[in-house]
Amino acid sequence: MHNIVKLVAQRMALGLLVLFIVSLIIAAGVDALPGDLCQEMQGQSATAETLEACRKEIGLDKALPLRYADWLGGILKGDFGVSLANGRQISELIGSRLGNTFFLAGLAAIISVPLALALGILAALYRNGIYDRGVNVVTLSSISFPEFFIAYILILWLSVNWGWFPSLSNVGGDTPLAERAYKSLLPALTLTLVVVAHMMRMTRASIINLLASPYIEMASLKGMTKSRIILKHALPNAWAPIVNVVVLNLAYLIVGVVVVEVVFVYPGLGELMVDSVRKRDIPVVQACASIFAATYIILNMTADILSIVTNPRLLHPK
Amino acid sequence: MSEIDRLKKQLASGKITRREFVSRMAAMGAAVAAPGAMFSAPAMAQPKKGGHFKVGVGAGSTTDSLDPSTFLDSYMQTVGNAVYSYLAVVDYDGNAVGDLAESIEPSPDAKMWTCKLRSGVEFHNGKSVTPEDVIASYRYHMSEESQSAAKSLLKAVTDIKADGNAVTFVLSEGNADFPYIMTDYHLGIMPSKDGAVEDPTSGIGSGGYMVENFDPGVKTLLKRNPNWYDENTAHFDSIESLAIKDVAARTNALTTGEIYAMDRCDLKTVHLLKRNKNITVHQSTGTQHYSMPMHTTTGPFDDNNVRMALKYGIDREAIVKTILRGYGQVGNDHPIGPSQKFYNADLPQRAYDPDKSKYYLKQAGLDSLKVDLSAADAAFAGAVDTAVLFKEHAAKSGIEVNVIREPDDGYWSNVWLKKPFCMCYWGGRPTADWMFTIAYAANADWNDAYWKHDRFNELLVAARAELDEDKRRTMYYEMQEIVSNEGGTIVPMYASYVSATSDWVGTPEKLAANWDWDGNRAFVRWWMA
Amino acid sequence: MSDQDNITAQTADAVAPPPPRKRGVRDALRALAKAPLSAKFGLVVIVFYVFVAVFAPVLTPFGESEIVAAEYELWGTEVEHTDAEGRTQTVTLMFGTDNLGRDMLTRLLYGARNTIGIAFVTTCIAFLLGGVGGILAATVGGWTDQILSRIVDILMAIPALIFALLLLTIFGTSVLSLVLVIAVLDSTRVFRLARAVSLNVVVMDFVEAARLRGEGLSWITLREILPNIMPPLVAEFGLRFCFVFLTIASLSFLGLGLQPPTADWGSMVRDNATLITYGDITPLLPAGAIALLTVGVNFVVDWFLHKTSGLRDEQ
Amino acid sequence: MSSDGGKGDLLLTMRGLRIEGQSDEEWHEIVKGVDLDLHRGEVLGLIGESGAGKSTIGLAAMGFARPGCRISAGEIVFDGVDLMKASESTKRKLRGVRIAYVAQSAAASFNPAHRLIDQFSEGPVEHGVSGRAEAESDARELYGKLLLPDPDRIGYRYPHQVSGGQLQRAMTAMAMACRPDLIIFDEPTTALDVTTQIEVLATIKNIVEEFDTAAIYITHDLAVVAQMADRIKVLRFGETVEEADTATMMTSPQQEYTKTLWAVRSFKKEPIPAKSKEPLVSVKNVTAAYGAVPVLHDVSFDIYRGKTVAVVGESGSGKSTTARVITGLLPPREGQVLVNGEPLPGDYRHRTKAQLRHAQMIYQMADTAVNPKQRIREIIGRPVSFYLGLSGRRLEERIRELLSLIELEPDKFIDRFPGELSGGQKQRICIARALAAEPEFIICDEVTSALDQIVAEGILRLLDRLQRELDLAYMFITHDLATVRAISDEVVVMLKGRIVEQGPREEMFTPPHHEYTDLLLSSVPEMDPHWLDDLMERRRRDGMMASTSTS
Repeated sequence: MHNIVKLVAQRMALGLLVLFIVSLIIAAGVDALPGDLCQEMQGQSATAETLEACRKEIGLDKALPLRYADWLGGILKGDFGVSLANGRQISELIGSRLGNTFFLAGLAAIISVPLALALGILAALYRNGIYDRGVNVVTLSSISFPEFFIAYILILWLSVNWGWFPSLSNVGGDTPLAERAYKSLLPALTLTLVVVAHMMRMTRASIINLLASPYIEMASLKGMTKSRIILKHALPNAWAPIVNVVVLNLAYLIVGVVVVEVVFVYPGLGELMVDSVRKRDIPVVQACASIFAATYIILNMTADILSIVTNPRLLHPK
Repeated sequence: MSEIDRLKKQLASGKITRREFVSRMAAMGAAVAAPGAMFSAPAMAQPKKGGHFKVGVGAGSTTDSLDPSTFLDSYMQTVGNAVYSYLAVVDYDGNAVGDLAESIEPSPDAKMWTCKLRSGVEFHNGKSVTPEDVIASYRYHMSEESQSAAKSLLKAVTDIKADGNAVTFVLSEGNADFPYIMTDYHLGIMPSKDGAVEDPTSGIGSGGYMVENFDPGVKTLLKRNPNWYDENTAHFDSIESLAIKDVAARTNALTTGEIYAMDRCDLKTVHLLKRNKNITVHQSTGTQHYSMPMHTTTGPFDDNNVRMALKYGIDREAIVKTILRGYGQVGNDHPIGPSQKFYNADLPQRAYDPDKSKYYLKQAGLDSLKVDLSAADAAFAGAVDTAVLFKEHAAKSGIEVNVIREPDDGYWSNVWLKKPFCMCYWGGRPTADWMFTIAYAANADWNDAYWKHDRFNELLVAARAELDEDKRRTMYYEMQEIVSNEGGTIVPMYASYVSATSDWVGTPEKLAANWDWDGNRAFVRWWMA
Repeated sequence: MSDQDNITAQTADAVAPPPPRKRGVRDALRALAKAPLSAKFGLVVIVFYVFVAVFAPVLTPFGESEIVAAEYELWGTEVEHTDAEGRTQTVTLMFGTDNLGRDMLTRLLYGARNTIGIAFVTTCIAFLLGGVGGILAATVGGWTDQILSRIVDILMAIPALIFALLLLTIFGTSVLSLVLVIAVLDSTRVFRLARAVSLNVVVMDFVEAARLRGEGLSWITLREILPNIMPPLVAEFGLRFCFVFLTIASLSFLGLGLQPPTADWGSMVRDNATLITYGDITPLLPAGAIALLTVGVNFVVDWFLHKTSGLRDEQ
Repeated sequence: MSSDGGKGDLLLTMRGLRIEGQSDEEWHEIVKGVDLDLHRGEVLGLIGESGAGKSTIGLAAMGFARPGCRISAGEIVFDGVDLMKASESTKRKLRGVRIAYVAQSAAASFNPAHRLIDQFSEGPVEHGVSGRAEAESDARELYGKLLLPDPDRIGYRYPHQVSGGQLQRAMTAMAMACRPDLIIFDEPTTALDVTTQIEVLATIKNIVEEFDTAAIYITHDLAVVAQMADRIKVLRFGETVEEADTATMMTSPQQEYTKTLWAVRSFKKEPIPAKSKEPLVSVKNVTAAYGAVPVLHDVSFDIYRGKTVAVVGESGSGKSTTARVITGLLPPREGQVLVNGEPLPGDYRHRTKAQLRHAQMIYQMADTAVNPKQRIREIIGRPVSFYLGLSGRRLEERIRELLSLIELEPDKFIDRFPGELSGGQKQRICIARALAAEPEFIICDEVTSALDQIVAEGILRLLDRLQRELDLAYMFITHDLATVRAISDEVVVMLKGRIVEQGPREEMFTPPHHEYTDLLLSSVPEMDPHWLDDLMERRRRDGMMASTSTS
């Protein structure tokens, strides 16, 4: 276990550094965008006078490094600050949306990860057969459709035509769990179709990759059945690449679902972030970007830890 | 039929209540200068009380706030109209009539406007609405540090005085249309304390609905204000307004019954939506127009011949048919809509004419012309396609329009007013004066063509203070002609507001045209069927 | 090569080596003839697409953005068309027209040309950036590796769509910046892959031999390592190439797509997507075009990987 | 075990066995009609070089063909069951229960994800032979019988935590788990160090005898097969060359091929008279470490022009590390390397082109030592153009000259890729690449250990010829004492990073030796069928089995 602790500590330190740089880049990037919060907020109805008043009020007249330092100081004290656009506490603004984002990602993961593994394992078992090719074509097609398009098709069938699910997933903070899951099912299915192919292909490929290993031959020479060979002998050794891809997709489920949020009117973090970028609301963008970056870093770390835990060579050194 | 007769008739037939009759008659007094051209008000079925109204609005943002000075799009405009009351509102005939003000009286030179407040009106927190609240609410927009879009509207206001139950606005110059300013959606009345608005973001107003829950960019829950003074409006028990920016999501939610009304129908598919028997598609053409401003200060647009060449180079009919799918009318290169009071119907409609276009090009001393046109769908849905069509049309007269797709993000700050030729839209303003003043008057903040015309500017000031209807009409007619023939803006079309409701909800037969959502007032005007 | 006897690297002089292979056209055709059906299908698809992309202007009488009829004409509508020489003929619009009255088939054909062209260039740049970075990181190691890897970490930690939004808004949406931004975003994944596979090659004795010979970095990376990591890179190229379409579609969702009236499949799906909610299958055409190419490319890639990996599957 | 041929009933018969392998989508026959009989309790040795088809035949005895292979004709009957006709599930039920397999590389053939005892129990439990607890206690017992250290606990380790020799025994235990009638041993000791090898051989031999199990023992090492088998079958190109009981086969082989096999170890270098007193390369008091782990301690030796120094030791003794220090891949902590009396910079990156040119290296694995994506022309031509600046026709001529020098026909080979060469040819290419630099000194790191003996001998002869012609100095790293005997002038014996003994060859091979040198020398199998038994007996007497766990 000692090396896991060491790895976590190392990764945490590196992660913090990455977070810091990400926040710098985001701050500089958003600031470099033409226009500022005041212009975006007032849109077509802006005048020079009102813009100036606005800038003064929210402190946009200060230089970027100064504003960044203020923000960083707040963060270190655990204070995300307030949204420049509507003066709300960012922690409050983000809180429920973050929960929603994680809920949707979790739901999608619960459906897609076991599905992808099962499909991948079956494809490895019956490789080059009709089933294998069929799954391959279906999943490849599903990833080549843009997300919003998959969403529209699912809505057409499951919501408009058959009326099984609502087409809106406007969950709120007080929505009970069962209803929340029911309402979020369509977006979760959409995301499943988007991510399942990648994970399934990797599962299949990593298993097949190992089938030439001497220990797999050994297992069949011990008279083990095909399915036992795949499940007990190949799969445990294929975890590392599979976990990596799963984690990458989980990160995507959390970070990259803006489009699905928009189509299903799901109040997640992605939309908040895009909105805030458009409005140049730097503190909110910063907060969202930091959360996303942290998610990515933590998930990556999890992948590394999992590949250690699933690999006896690394878990039990000589 | 005179307006008064009509009102009497309506009262008799039960279409309006006595109270409404009184309030409208009162407003009539204010509108002495109101136009003679009247349209008949839409027939109304008898509204029912109660019900939970769910709507999907194709706007809204996570950065929204309940502060009226920040209202930007129809999402907060509709919420604002439900939550706040205004001194005046625009009725179905396009007149500004008193709402919170029982009467609105001008001085003869139209420099002083006195509003008598309705008595016994309370804010949602129980506080009575006083003239001090009105003054504080208006001053909130006028203050030095105000960021309100209404600030420029109130530039001419030099003083606001309270006098018993009345409020008097003192203007630096005469403005016959001042009651229309009072209808601006920013100018909701908020409770004040010590002469200042207590908390502009609190969402406490005196309108027909109270804010129960406000989640910016997601949804707003409203419930009926039990102390609402008008029996004929605010019929729903509660309202749930969802921000649904994706048009397909809105349409799906409407067809599956998850919402009862939506705005901004997808014009590409609205003919398919109409097939649904449970859904009614509404269309109202008012002041909303799409425009293409050219910077008249930079070449080649500084030459009116070039501008005319471009104006003749666009096939308006085709664009209305293709982009608006017929939901709109062709424009005549000025911003006054056909439904508006001083619309100059005598001005010949400009048509697509490549030969004339070539002629003007020659007048400008050019054989061919190449211009960059900046476009993004942020300007309006279909702006990019419009630009592409224009490119095809203009090619016939030897003009090469190079369409540059700009990012949606930051369009209004980076492209509009900055790029010499771009796509733009105007929600329109209820009066000709208002529209011309903000976007065509020399040095106006939003004069997006940087256009300056002496005669036009003279007329604008003169017409504003003129209370004589016929004289005003003559002046506005001439101004439209000037803008159309010499202005820096192509106005190819007037776009209808196209919305849809399901059978669950009752609406007037014809919706107001000044804004989307029945003039932003659907929440207070509609009912459950 | 034919030695089935030993699983280790043992081979013997006793086994007659196969005659040197001729790598000519005939050989390629022979390999092709033996390819599995899926690979043949994939190749046919790719060849067809390339053909369409190259000959788009010849295959349709209309211009890329020419308005030929009313909008939303039905499939199979016939129109009179006058070409540049003034000859008039009746043309059947196989897939009808789009929302502006342009021929759908023409848009699809030009879409192939633009989309494939841009996707190809983008992917090439992504592989140039990511590939060079990854190989360098693996070969040089140490601080170079640390710095490059952390830069990639940072790039990957920033949500891609936001990153694209920032860059494209700052630098504008010319085709060049679009291509560059997508390429940079894509290159992070290429970097990770190239680095990972290079690490396996870097430890090989022949790389050590080249180092001990005193070879420079360019020889080691280009001549020793690169040829050996091509198979996984080519496989990744196939996938990345297809994903560029989707990235373009996603960006057009944010209003950052290609300059109109350029036809590209991603934007075509986006433009017509709402029709699908009424069961109109028009948007399936460009979506299907993307899907078919993705499937085709991946079939070929799978076959290629199978050929180069030497992994033999059961019969 | 006596060598009295068939002991019991006929257990396995093969008739006219033909097996095909696929390459480039075409089928080639790799076993061409082999007959085989095996009786209960009998051990049959299958011997032959790579490509002779011995493993393929061994697997066919289980009714198994590797992916890319197929049994195309013939008859395989195991204890009355026709494996050619049997269903897959019938065969599956035989495997592991009645026929077991011990693979060449135990390290690769144990699943790294599971503990040894889990893998042991899997067979009996899955086949319903015994319960889990029973299987585990049986495992502990067998581990004990196979002389594994700490037999009660070693099963709870993962494969990577156990040494190679122990793994090979654990695998034998696993094969024994269901008490099979037949075990196929596929080169079980090839990957092991000599000292470990004989221990494994001894335990395997004991347990097979104890349970009276029949076995097919596959190897390319004659001395090994002589110890293990009752009967020997010699294979070549997938055909039987000859078959006889062990004693007969050892003493009077009939076929020419068998005789050459028997004669491989005859090469011995002619001593070269010393030409120079000054050492070409001298390693002076070198101490080196990987990170914090010290691997070399105060190593010093000299190499003279035209002479060969053999560095001998088992895995982990530091012999390859010494080579890395000399080549500059691992700068030493202390000490230095002198060439012609001039100290070399520790790091190869600081050495001049000339310094790099004069020390070349030949690797153990020719497969990984040449870039599979480069043609022979480029592999050999690069050092020529890089160091000597030749180009065009002169470069081409030089490449051809080098190819002729290593006895490969230039026209035939110059445009090939390494994948189109055999192992021995590839090793020759490596030699040519080293020669191309025109060096004074070549480090040969286990250059013959991955090759068959006949091929290896060819390489040794070539190296010897080149040394004479070009006056080269060699540092020859090897674990094989036969090679040392064949090629060295001087010998350096290493153990755990230190030099335990060094001196001229004759001196080293004449007693008295250092204790460790003695162990090394005595562990080299001899052709005498009784050698192993005698040696074990002797060691037991001397109490030397205590070193079991070294490897």
